[in-house]
Amino acid sequence: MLFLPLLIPLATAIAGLLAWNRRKLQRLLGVCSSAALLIVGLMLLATVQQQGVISAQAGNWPAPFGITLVADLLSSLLIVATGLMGLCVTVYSLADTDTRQESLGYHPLLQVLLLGICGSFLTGDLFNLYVWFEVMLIASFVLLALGGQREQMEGAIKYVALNLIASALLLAGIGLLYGVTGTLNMAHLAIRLQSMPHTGTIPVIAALLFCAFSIKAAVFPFYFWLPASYHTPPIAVITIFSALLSKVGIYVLIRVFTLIFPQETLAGQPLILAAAGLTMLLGALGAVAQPELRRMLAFCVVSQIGYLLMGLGLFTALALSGSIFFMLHIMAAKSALFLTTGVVARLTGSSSLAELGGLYRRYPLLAALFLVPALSVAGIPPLSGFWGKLALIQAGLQSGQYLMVAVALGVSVLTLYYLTNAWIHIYWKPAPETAAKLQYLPPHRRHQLLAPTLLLALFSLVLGLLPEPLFRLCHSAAEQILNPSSYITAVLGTLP
Amino acid sequence: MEPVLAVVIGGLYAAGMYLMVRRSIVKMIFGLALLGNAANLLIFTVGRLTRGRPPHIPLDATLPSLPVADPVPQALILTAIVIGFGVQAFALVLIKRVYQTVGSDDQDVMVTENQGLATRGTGREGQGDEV
Amino acid sequence: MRIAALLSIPCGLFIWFALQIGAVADGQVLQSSLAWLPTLGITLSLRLDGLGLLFALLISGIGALVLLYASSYLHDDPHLDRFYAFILAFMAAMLGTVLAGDLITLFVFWELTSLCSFVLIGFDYQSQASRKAALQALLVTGAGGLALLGGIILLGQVAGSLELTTILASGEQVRNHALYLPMLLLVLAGAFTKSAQFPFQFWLPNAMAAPTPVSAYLHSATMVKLGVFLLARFSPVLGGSDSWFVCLTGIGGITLLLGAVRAITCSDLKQILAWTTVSALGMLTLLLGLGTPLAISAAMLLLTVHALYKSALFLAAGAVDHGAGSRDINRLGGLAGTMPQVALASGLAALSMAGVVPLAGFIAKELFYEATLQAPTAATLLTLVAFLGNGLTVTAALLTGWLPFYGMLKDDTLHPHPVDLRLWLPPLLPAALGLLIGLFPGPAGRLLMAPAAAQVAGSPLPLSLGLWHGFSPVLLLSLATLGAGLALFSLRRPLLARLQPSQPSAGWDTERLYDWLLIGLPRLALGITLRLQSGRLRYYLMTVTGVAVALMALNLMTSSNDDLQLPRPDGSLHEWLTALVILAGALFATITRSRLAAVASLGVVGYGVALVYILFGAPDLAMTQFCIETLSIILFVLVLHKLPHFALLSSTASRLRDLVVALGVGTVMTWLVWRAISQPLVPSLSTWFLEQSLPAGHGRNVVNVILVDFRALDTLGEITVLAVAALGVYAMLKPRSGGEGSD
Amino acid sequence: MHSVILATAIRLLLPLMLLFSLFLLLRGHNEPGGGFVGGLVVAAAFALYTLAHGEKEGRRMLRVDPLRLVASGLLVALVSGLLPLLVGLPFLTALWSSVPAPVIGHAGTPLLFDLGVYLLVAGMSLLIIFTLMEE
Repeated sequence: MLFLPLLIPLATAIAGLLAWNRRKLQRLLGVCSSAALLIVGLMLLATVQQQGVISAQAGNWPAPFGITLVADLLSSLLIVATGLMGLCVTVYSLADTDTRQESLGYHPLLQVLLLGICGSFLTGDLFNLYVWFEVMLIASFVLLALGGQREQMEGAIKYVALNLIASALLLAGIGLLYGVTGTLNMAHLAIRLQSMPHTGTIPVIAALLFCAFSIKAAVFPFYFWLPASYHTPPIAVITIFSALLSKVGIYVLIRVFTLIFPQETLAGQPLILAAAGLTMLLGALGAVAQPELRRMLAFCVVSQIGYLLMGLGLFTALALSGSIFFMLHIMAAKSALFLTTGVVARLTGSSSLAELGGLYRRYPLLAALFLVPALSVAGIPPLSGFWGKLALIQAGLQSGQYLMVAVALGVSVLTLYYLTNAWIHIYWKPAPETAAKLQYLPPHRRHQLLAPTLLLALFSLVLGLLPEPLFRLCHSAAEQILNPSSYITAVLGTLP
Repeated sequence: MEPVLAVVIGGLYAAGMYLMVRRSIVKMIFGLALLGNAANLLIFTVGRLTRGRPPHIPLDATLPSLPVADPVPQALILTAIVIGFGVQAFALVLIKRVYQTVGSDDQDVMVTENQGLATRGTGREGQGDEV
Repeated sequence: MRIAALLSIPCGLFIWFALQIGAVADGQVLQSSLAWLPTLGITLSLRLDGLGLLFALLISGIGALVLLYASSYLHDDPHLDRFYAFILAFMAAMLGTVLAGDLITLFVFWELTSLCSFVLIGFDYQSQASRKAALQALLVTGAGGLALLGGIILLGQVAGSLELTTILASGEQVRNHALYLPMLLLVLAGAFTKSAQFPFQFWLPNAMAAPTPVSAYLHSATMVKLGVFLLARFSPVLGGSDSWFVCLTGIGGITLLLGAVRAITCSDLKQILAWTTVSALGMLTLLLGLGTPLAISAAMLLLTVHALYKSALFLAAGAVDHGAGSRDINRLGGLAGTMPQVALASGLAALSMAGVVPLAGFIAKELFYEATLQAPTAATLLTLVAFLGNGLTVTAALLTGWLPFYGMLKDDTLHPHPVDLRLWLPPLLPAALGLLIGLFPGPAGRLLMAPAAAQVAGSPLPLSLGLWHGFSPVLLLSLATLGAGLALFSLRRPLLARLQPSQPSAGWDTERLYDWLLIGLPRLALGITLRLQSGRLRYYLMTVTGVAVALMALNLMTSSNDDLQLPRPDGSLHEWLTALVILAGALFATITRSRLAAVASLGVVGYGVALVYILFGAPDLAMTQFCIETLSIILFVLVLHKLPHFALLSSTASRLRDLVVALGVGTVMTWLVWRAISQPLVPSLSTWFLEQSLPAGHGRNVVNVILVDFRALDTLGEITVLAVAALGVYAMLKPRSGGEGSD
Repeated sequence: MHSVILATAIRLLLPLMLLFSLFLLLRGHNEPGGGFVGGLVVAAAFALYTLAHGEKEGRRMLRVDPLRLVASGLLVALVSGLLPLLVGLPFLTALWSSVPAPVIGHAGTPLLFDLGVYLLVAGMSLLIIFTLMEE
């Protein structure tokens, strides 16, 4: 069961490679596989809810020697999200991706990306995590570079260079950790590190890994690669990147710094909180400065990462559950924004605020599809973003982190500003005279574009109106990760 | 020998880093290659060195005769080398394509990400935030 | 007709609320709640008490009138359906706010009103003024809302519950808490932005860009009063302290005067009404700040009366606009002939606004003066402020209720025509109600104001309203007010003429602060972003590695260094040589100007590393490294000959800087490795692998067994990477050989 | 690049190198070697052949599309991991034949897995080299 989230995309990717020139088949396979992934994710979630943390050993070798796959609530929630996002994006790209990209293996690459993401969420082995990171990374490299205009190339080189630095740091960190502890299994590491004095190299390795993951997660001051590259590739690609890639970084930060390293090894909360605050603030300022939608949204992605990190910095069950909820919310809401932007760009041929306008009258649905997720991202109740923020703010006030809370609230105002301002530009402002004629979209294409967008926007809305079921799950997930013994027992059998 | 190798590792990191931050992206790929070697050597060294004894089990035994080199770092490095090679090959071709599309290997030419930003400041001047 | 069906919603609500009057007046509080987010202890709960009921009646009643009115006023608008949807949503949001029984419920609906007002103010989205005003209203109230959120969460934490009933009972605890002042200020920020108090007053007149029905609804009766509602709601908890008194009376007083003065300098009917609304909101804030039973009663009455007359006046102004084609009092006149019903409505409403016997406004003003005269401190000053404000209000009442309807039509190009029933009935009804309450104040006071005031005060209040209070200083003040207002009205033109050149509004309006922010913020953002996100990759790289290494160095330095015992460098000559070769190769790669030499030195490094692997028992590694290195060299050569020669691009200074950074990185890494290898060796996994390799893995090459069996999942991932890398290379080069350029 | 010596030499060397690569693959479980190195040797052999005879000829000699080689390599590796699922064991569990086979000793799924690696590495190296040479 635990292997299915890896096997499905891998098998699909292989099938896609074998059916290299048969695009229709590749497309069909892609959609089926993502749907299957979603279903498997849901089954996994149900199992974990019933049985607690579950684990499986690759090759039937006992932990900590063989590679362990582990699913707790957090990772199974994220697998579900991956399946959902994969499905939405795959359907969307049926209409959005041009034939040339498809003929260069777009769909198999997407599956490999999903493979890497699922692997990172499920693995219980630090080196295996590195491998999945690389799988994810190389797939994202290629997806990013498919196409090949100048902007895209420039974005790709920055993305590649900075992410490779992260990989190098990560690899060094893992090697050092093995040298110091003699193990790679995360649960085993947790136990070994508990019994070791937290002096010497361990804090340094913790800092090293923190930096490596922070680069992946696009945290200040490591986020440069994200705004530098996210505006260039096709919108479907960027949607899945923004929804999942940086979240993997955050997931791993949460995992590693709750499970492996006891909290005190991190140089300290203030540092994480400062990074979180600056990420929020500078991301939002970047978004304010951008006159082009995709770039604005790229900065918006950065800004929201700050909130996710804030939960880790506060380190309470409430804060972490807020972070987890926020992570799931932001995947849906932000993706809906990106996808709508893609539709707008397809209609008008532009995503620059100055060149857009006047879509409100003819496309009220499109207007709502932008406004609802935008307000959700800004944290306006009763949309999904509000609850995550509420939990974070409550947690922040409980911990007496008033400055952090003030920044979080202030950034919400900024977010509200730039997103509604953009909305006004796109929909209310009359179209400039220079604007090109609107493109016609045939109905089947329209449906392929709008169905996933609508689904995600509705998800955000429903999640806002009925937050309890998911929030309860997130809260249990947070409690689970704050109490690693269940994880460790699930992997190693008994607590030594 | 480990302390010496530590210096070698440091040297590789320094050289790799220096090459990475050159303006020419062609040099970057050399930097990447050096960093990869540095990381591998680091894993190797930190996993402790054992002279000459590979982790192989002789034909007439069921256990290797100790002391023997630690096989785990070796396996890790092997994986890392291969992954590094794949990524490096891709990066190499990417750099070539970047050079072809941009027409230069100078990083300072690759700043289209801020296109339109610099002009925006002046465009806003008179009218405030035009909505 | 559709409008009838739609009207049934607010009418039905109004009737239902009206039916609850009896029960609520007896002191009952109806409550109902629904678990919403139990994990966070959040319920969706509603509570109907005196205060909520008063507001609910106003909201649903005026809502019904506005809906009826809009069906005629906007009948040819293409987005009429959207309008109905928005306005009903808005009504729901406001009802939710005033009926909320829980802080989060309150906040949720509070934000929803901001949102709805955004789409309503921007309803005429084609006009830039509308768009700007909509954004402005959203931002100002939205920012206030977020401050409020902080405030109520703190409040909830101090009181231990988000439930309103509990919070209302824990006033003592809250006021004595260390965080009382921040809480108060945050809540006030929410209330003041919503109710357009100084310094946030500017958004309200700008929001007049909305269609008149919206203005009537948002700015007379309801949305802007939510701020006042909030103050009233939290008065038992947060009120009664000195800071409360100072903030509310101070800000309220300023707003009162500011609004009143601005009102009489305008010539657009809606602008005048908007500024008088600001002024009235100031009065209400001031009264709530006083916090005496008398003041609270006055506030409740004034609030009701104001809602009635102001909605009537707004709707009448819209009717005038619709019938005569202008809202400029300098162009209008004599409209009583063409639209007598509108003139009647306006007249009644204006009289109420001016506080003339026997209208309800008179009673409100009397109570107002009584409250200020009996204020615990600064009674004289407050009375003076009240007097000035009321006097100016009288003038404004004349401007809106008299000028357009009597005298001569001043602009001949206008062709006034009568308006239909749906345009004159909605203003007439509330205006008439004002008269009715004035004539029979007792029942209204007992049934509506007293229960509301009791909620605000936190305890039942004796409240009996009467038209006649006997000859008292208050009556004298009332008369003097009327006189002053009349006098000002007659002197208005010459006064304005003298003020005009100096542009009274230009110098000190806080709106300029907003504009400045809206221009300055993007500029600041742009500056910061251009600096950080410079587009130059090597600065990104340098920052990223620099910070990472600095963080590590910091940790290296702070953690104890006692355990650092370097083993003495040992090793044979060929080992040392290998190390030297690697270093030399790396060094040469950095300094050479030839590409081929760089490739060669890279090869030297690679082969050198392979040698190390051989020397220390890793033949598999060495073999792989040799193969890979060879293949890499081939690839490098294949690719590099199409790339430019190395050029010397950087200046010496920047090379020096890079050198320092690079050496820093190298030093930290060396240091770290030293530290790691001087730690005691712990038993690692490898013992198990060595033992199990043959019996369980059926292989003698332990490394290979690990790769293909023990850790085969890693290898599976690894070959996936290879496959994708190959695909990537293929994909990047393929389109070119196909002869097709970029699309 | 069209050197006669190389062209002739590689014709002779090619089968030898292929044989050597198979040898490396098969003995990898017990001695230094393995699928990875074996695959690289295959790639080197064909790369040399291509250098001598040109890219078209090289492709012809290989007979299969390298991309297909990559895909089938992955497939073989995946299948070797999936086989144990049929007998109810976790993914990637090694299955061994009870009778020792000639040359390789025990035959088992890890060998199949290594074969996948071998195919994939050969395919990917050749794909890259062919694409680059085509330029």
